[in-house]
Amino acid sequence: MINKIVPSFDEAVADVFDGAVILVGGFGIAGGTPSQLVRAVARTGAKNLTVAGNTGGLLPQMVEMMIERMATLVQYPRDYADIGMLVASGQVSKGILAFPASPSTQGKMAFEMLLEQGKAELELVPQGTLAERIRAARAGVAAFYVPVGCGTVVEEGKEVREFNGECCVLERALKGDFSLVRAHKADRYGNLVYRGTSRTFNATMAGGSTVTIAEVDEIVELGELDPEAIVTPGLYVDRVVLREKV
Amino acid sequence: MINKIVPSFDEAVADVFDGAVILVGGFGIAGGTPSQLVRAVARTGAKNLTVAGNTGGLLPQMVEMMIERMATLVQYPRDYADIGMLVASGQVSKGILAFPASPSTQGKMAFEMLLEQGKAELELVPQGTLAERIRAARAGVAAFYVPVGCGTVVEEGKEVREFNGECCVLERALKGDFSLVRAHKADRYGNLVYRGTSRTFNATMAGGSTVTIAEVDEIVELGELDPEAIVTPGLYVDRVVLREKV
Amino acid sequence: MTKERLDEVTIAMRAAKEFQDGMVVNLGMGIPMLCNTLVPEGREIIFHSENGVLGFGATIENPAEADIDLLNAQGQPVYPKPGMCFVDHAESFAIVRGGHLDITVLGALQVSEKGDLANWRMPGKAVGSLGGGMDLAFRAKKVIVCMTHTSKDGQPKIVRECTLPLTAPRAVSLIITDVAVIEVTADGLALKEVAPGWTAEEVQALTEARLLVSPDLKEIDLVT
Amino acid sequence: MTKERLDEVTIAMRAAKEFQDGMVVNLGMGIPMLCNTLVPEGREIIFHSENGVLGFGATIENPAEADIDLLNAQGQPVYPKPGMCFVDHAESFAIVRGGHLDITVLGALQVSEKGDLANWRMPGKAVGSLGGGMDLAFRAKKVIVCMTHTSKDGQPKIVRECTLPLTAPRAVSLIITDVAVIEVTADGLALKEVAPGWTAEEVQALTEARLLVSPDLKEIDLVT
Repeated sequence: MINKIVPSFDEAVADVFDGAVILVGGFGIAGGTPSQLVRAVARTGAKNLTVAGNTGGLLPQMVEMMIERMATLVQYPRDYADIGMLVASGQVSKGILAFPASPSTQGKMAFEMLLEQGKAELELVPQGTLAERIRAARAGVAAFYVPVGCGTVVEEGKEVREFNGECCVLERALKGDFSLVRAHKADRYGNLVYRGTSRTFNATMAGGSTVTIAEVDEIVELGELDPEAIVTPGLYVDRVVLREKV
Repeated sequence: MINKIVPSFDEAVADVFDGAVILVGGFGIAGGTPSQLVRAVARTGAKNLTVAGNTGGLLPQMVEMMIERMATLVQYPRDYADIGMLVASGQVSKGILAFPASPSTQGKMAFEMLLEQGKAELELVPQGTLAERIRAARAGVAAFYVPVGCGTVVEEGKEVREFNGECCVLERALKGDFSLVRAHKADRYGNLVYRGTSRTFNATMAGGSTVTIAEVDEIVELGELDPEAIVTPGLYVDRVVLREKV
Repeated sequence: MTKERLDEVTIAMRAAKEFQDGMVVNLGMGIPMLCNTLVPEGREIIFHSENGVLGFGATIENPAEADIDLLNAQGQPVYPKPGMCFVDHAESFAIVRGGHLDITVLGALQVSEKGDLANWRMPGKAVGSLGGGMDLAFRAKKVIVCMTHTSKDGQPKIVRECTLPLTAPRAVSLIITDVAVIEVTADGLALKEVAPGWTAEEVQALTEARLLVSPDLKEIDLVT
Repeated sequence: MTKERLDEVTIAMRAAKEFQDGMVVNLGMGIPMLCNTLVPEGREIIFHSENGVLGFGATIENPAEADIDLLNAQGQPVYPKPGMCFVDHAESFAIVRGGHLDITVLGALQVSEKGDLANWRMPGKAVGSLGGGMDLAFRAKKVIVCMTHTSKDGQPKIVRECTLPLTAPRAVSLIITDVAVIEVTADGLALKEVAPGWTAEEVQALTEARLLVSPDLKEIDLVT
C-alpha cells in the first residue's frame, strides 16, 4: 500500500545531509512558506547547505518586526520561518536566489548579511529563469536557451547564442536533493492541491528534487481530491507531513 | 469588455492562411479531438499547411471503419475529424508528428499515404519532445537539450552535446500560427477546463500559437469555473466556439 | 523656486491610462502597484502577478478581509474576482517569457536614452535583487517605467548611459515621472507631456539625456 | 515438433510480477497493456498513460460503461480509481523524461544483446511511428520488453545487433517472451527462466544473440 504520510517534521527531514541542495518553496510573503519543514531542517543541524528559492529570507528577529509592520495589512502565521532561519543557524553556504537582498536601503535580508560577511556564495538568478531551471530538472530537460539576461550580469560565464536573431542565454537545470513545499491538502498517494497564491514555487519545486517533502494543512482520504484539480501528482512527492493548527 | 466567444467555427478560423502552421490538439483517440475546428479549416480551403500533432490521422472513409471497429469498446463522436481530413482535402504539405503511420501492416494513416505518394514532408518527433517543443514556444524558451533521441534517427541533423556525462539533443521551440484545441468548459475570458484524458495535447497547445482557438462543450458565466481548477488561463486563448450537441 | 511635482497616485493614474480594454498587465513594486485600482472606467484589465495569479481584484485595506493565500507580489492582500485563476511559478513566468503580457509597469533607478533599464541594484548596495523584474523587462510587449524624475539626492535618473547594472537593454517604451511623460523612440527620447506648470526646458534641466520636444507637447492628461 | 509457447496473458502476467508495491508504471501497446489487470495481489501500482492520466483502473469491456474522456493510450476505456489525476501532455512527458517512472513495459521488434531496442519501424514499412515509446525507452528507470521470441516468419528477434532503426540504445533491462525470461547484464544476455518444457538449448536455437545460461535457471514462475 502506498502511504507517503510521515508522522513528524523531524522524521520527514531526518536524512538531510551536510552539503545538500535544498529547494525551499514559497515566495517570501505571508502565505505558502514551508515554515515547519524549515524549522525541522534547522533542528537537523545539517551544514554547508545550498538553498534555492525566491528570497534571501529574514532572520528570526526580523520576522518579528515584519509581522508587526504587516499587521495592518495581513496576519502572518505565527510560526513563519524561511531561508533566513537556516542562515541564522549557520547552515547555509550558498544561495541560488532571485531576491537575495532587501529592495530598500533600510533593513537587510538574512542572506544579504551573510554575503556581506563573506560567508556565502550567491548565484543570482532571474525569478522566471529560477522557476524554469527547477521545472527543467523535474522534466528531464538538461539545459535551455532563454532571452532573459542577455547583455546583463546574468550572461556572465554562460554561453550566449542567437536563435531567430534573438540573443539567448544557456541555463542549466537545477535539481535539488530535497524540495520543501507547502501545500493545502494531500492524500496518501502524495497528490497535492494548493490554495491561491500559495501555489507559486511550491508546485514548481515538487518533483524537482530527489526527495520532495510536503507540509500540508489537511490530509484527506484517497479519492476526495478532484482528479481534474490535483496540481501535483503524487509521484512527485515522497513524504507528506500534517501541520498542527497554529 | 473581454469576450472571446465567437459565434461560429467558420468565423473562428476565417484567417487561416496558405502556408500556416497549425497545431492540432487531441491524441488521436475517441475523446479530445477538435473535430469541428478541423472541419472548419477544411472548409477554408487554405493550402500548403504544416500540421503538428500526435498522429497522421484518418481519412474520412477510414474514420467510418474505425468507429465501427471500436464500437464494442467506446463510441466515437459522430462528427470525429482529425488531421486526416485536412490531408484528404489536399491541404497538407508537411507534418510534424509523433505517430504518422499505423503501427500495423494493415491499414494506413492519412499522412502516411500522402508521404508515400511523395506529396508531403515529415518531421518525425518523439511524442514527449513534441509536447515539450510546443510548451517551449508557449513559455518563451528558444531551444532545449534532452537526452531522448541520442544515437537514433532523431539526432540526425541536430546538435548533440553532453550534459553531466549524458548525451543530449538540441530541440527547438515549435510555435504555431494557430492552435486548434478541444476543451470542456470555457468562460468569456477564455479560461478553459478539460475532461479527463481529453486534456492531453489540447492544454499543451493552448498558448503555443499566435492564435489559439478552443472548441468547447459548454460556455459558463465568468466566476463559475473554480480558480484552482482552471487548466488554461484565458490569456492563452483568443477565440472560443461552442459545439452543438451531436 | 521649487515647482510642484505629481504625487505617486497621479503618476500611476497616467500609467493606467495606457491600459487598453482586455490587456494583460503586470505591476511592479511601489508606484506601479497603485495602478491596480486606477484603470479607466469601462476597460477590463487582467492583472498578472509573479506569484501565480491572474485576474485578481483591488488591494485590500482591512486586514480582517485579507486571505493569506491571496496576495500580490508585494505581499499585499487582494480581492478575488470572477474569472481569476492560479498557476504555479513556472507557468507564471511562461506567461511572462512567452510574451503573453501586454504591459508591465516597473519602477526604475535609471533609464537611458536608448531605453536601457536599470532597477535592480541600488547605488551603494553590494547586492541587488533581480526578482521577476528582469524577466518582465525583457519580455513584456510594452514596458512602462513609473518613477520620480530625479533621485532623492537630486541626480537625474534619465541618463545618456546607465551607470548602474542593467536590468534589460533597450526595454523601455514609455517613462512616466513626477514631471513628465517621455516616449522612447528610434530617434531618442520624445518629451510628450509635462506636469502642470512645467516647461520643456525645466524638464530638460532635470534630465541628463537630451529630450526631443514633441511638436504636440501638452500638459499631462489624465482624462482622455 | 512444435513446443507450446506461452500465451500473451501469461507473458503479461510474468511482466506484472516485476511491479513492486508503490511503483509508477507505463504500459505500451499490445501485450504490455494486458499487465493492467494482472498486478500481483497486495501491491498498489500507479499506472501512467501518455495521454495524461495517472492511477487509472482496469480496462472496461462494456461500451455502455465507457467514458470517451477516460481512455488509455491505446484508446481503450478504463475505470476511474480513487487517487487518479490528470495532467497535460507536456507534464505527462515531464514525468517520463524526468525519470519519474519506475517501469515501462514495451513491445519490441528487435532487442540486441546490449539491450538496444528497436520497436518503431516495421521491416518493409517506409514510415514508422515513434509515438511515446522513445521517450519511455530512454527515460524509465527500468525497461521491460514483452514480445514473441521470434517474428511471424520465424526470425529471431533477440539479436547481436539490431538491423531495424533503434528506438533507444542500451535501454532494455529485462526481456520476457513466449519462451523465456532474459536479463540484460553487463556481461551479456542472461537466460533466467524458460517456458514449461523448454530447455536452454531450445531457447538459444531461436535466439541470434548468445545467451549466458544462468546457474539458477528455472521454469517461468508466475507465483512468487
